[in-house]
Amino acid sequence: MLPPLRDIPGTTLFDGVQAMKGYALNKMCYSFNSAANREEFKRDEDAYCARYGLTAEQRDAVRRRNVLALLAAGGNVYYLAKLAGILGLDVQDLGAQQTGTTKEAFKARLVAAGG
Amino acid sequence: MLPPLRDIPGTTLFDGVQAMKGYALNKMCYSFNSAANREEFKRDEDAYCARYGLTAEQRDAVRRRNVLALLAAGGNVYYLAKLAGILGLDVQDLGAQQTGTTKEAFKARLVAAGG
Amino acid sequence: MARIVGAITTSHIPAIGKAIARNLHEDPYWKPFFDGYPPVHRWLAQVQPDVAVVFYNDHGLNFFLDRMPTFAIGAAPEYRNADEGWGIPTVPPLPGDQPLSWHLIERLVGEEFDLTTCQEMLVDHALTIPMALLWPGSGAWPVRTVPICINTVQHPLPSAMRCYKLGQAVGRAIEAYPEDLRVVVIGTGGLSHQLDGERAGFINKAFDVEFMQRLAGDPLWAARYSIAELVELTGTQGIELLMWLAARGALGGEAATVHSNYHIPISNTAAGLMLMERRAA
Amino acid sequence: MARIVGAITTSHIPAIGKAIARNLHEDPYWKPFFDGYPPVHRWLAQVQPDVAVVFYNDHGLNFFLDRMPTFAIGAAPEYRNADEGWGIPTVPPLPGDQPLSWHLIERLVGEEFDLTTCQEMLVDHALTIPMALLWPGSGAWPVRTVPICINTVQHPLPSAMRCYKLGQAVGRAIEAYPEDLRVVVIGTGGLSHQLDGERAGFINKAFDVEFMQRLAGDPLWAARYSIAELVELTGTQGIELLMWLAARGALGGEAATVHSNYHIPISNTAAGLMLMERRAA
Ligand SMILES: [Fe+3]
Ligand SMILES: [Fe+3]
Repeated sequence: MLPPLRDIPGTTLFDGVQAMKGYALNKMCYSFNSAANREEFKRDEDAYCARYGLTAEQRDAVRRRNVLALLAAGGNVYYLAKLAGILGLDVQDLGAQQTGTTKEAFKARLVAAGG
Repeated sequence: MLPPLRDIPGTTLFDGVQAMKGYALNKMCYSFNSAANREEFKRDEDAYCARYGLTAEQRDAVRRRNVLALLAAGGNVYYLAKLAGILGLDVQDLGAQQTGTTKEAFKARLVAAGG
Repeated sequence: MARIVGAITTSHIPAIGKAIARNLHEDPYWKPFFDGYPPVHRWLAQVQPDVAVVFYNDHGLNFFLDRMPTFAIGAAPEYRNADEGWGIPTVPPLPGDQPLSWHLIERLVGEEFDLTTCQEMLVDHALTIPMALLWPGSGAWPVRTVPICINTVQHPLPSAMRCYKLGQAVGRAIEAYPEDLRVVVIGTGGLSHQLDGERAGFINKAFDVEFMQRLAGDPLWAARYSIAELVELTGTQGIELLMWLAARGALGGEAATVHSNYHIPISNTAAGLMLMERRAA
Repeated sequence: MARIVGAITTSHIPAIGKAIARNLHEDPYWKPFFDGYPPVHRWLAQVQPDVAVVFYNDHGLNFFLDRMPTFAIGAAPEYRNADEGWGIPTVPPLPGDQPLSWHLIERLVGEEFDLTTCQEMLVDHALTIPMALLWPGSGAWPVRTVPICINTVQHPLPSAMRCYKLGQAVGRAIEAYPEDLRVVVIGTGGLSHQLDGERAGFINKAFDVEFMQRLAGDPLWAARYSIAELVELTGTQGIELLMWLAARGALGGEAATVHSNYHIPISNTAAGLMLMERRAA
């Protein structure tokens, strides 16, 4: 495999290395395009995760609703967004959680970027 | 659309024109990768064809087990092969039917091509 | 012969869909964003395009990692959207233009673009939100659509230069189409934003502004960056500017900016809008 | 560094699967076909490849017209076959080589090949029959596999030259792989045959023979034909020789034929087999 071309702080490109790690998790999240599957996940999260063969690390990251851990376990942001939807988290919630700040502070940072 | 680049006798390239014509028929035939679907087709051919929205021309060609008519209706040989499997026709049966000869004569022609 | 009447590039942030549904156009948060669009509406009313060729990126609705195309093109009679996981409102089906799709496919494969062809295809907010922004209140869409999807999900992505060349080839193919059609080219996505990682919330106004200033007159300025450089400059999702480069490529030759708007933030994103026309420098 | 030990090209006719299952190797119909393979078995036993990179064409198992890739590449941990509509025997799963797959994907996308990447993928008889022919009686496959699928289902197909260039790029990418691997390149399909239309049963021995004679030393002779010309010369399914051109491209540089076999007919097809090695002219 090629080494990563460039190190970008706070950023992991979803390349082959991540894809190999995250397949089960991403496949589960892709299934959440269907409302029926989302309901099933909510009804019995353990059974649903088991059916998709999540690794222990992935299962734990889902349990903790921890976005950085989900990414580290190979999650792809495009599929994780569907899990976030189930959990009622919007992209500012996700941003605040990942940057270790409050939602209000995160939103203020976004506004400040326009200054 | 571009005109066909070249006229080859007895041959229709499966291009966009054919694809637009044949989508329902080809989608039905693709479903025959599953043994359960093949059984369902055998159980009630009319209902199965109706579910896939075959055109009258396609439905008629299926009913007549007529390969040239299936091709004219937009069928793609790779998917039609799965229908042929259900009907118990091998590629020599298909060749004989399309060339208007007997299976034995068709096979003899193949052997002769090696001569 | 078909003619490209212009190129429009616009953000496609999901939150816009909700703002449209709730009619928040005059809301102080949304007004600076929605105010960008009326000049484009007037232009569209004047040029009356028949077809929109839309470069967009799927966000995990139609494509999964089991079959992830670098470039996919629709060749369907119509395109529907669907639930993307958070119950997005569905829109009326977008009519396709199959003969034009197949013409483009013939030309592009002939020019060594290794397309994935989609005779059935769900389209996500990256296509439907720009359509709703450009033709608001459409019960029936006034244009036919040909969607072209560029992979931004799975690295390696196609290079910016490859996307620009794809656009150029699409432009040549449209101009070679024998029907008398007016075609508008659309690129959706961006501008700078990043949803994932400790760098979430990253926005780069300086880069976006330069990108927009240069896009019409000097598209190679951006097309020469590597994907990794562009992610560093614009964020992991800012890379959606690939769609803007493809649309600019399709416009071809010399071009000028007719209208533009830029506003920070909409959701986590720097929202951008441009309308470009062909024009001698 | 990885090294390409040679290229094998072979027909993949479904009937071969049944003949293997029924052990018809000495049957008069089958003997002239199966007798071609022992020299290749001896060669494989000697060179001991670690990985097979296989160019093949899907016949409507993994891909339908809703997502039809021009070029698709597997990046899965293993590959299974499945019922193709006529209850083909299943084979043990073929182990993949994901790190090599991703290396090839990075390189090829970097060289402007617009791949569809498949992290899960069913492989059909066009892959499993050649594997069974080359490694007979394998309960466990002695090689890892990277499948590369070329569209022969939906026209426009990639040109012969594009397939040859794809092969060349795959060859360069393999040789740039830092692991110490022996790689055999395989191309499956053909030779001349046509299943559909009034021309069904078409076989062109003269063309096939010239194609096989020239493939090692002068691959551009065939690569310069258009798809329509090749269909006319070899039949609608004879076009599967695109896989042979890709495999020859991957072998690179100068090459020589070490072994070959040609027999008419197996089923409706002119069956061909070649083993080529790199060699100065
Ligand atoms: Fe987006
Ligand atoms: Fe075949």
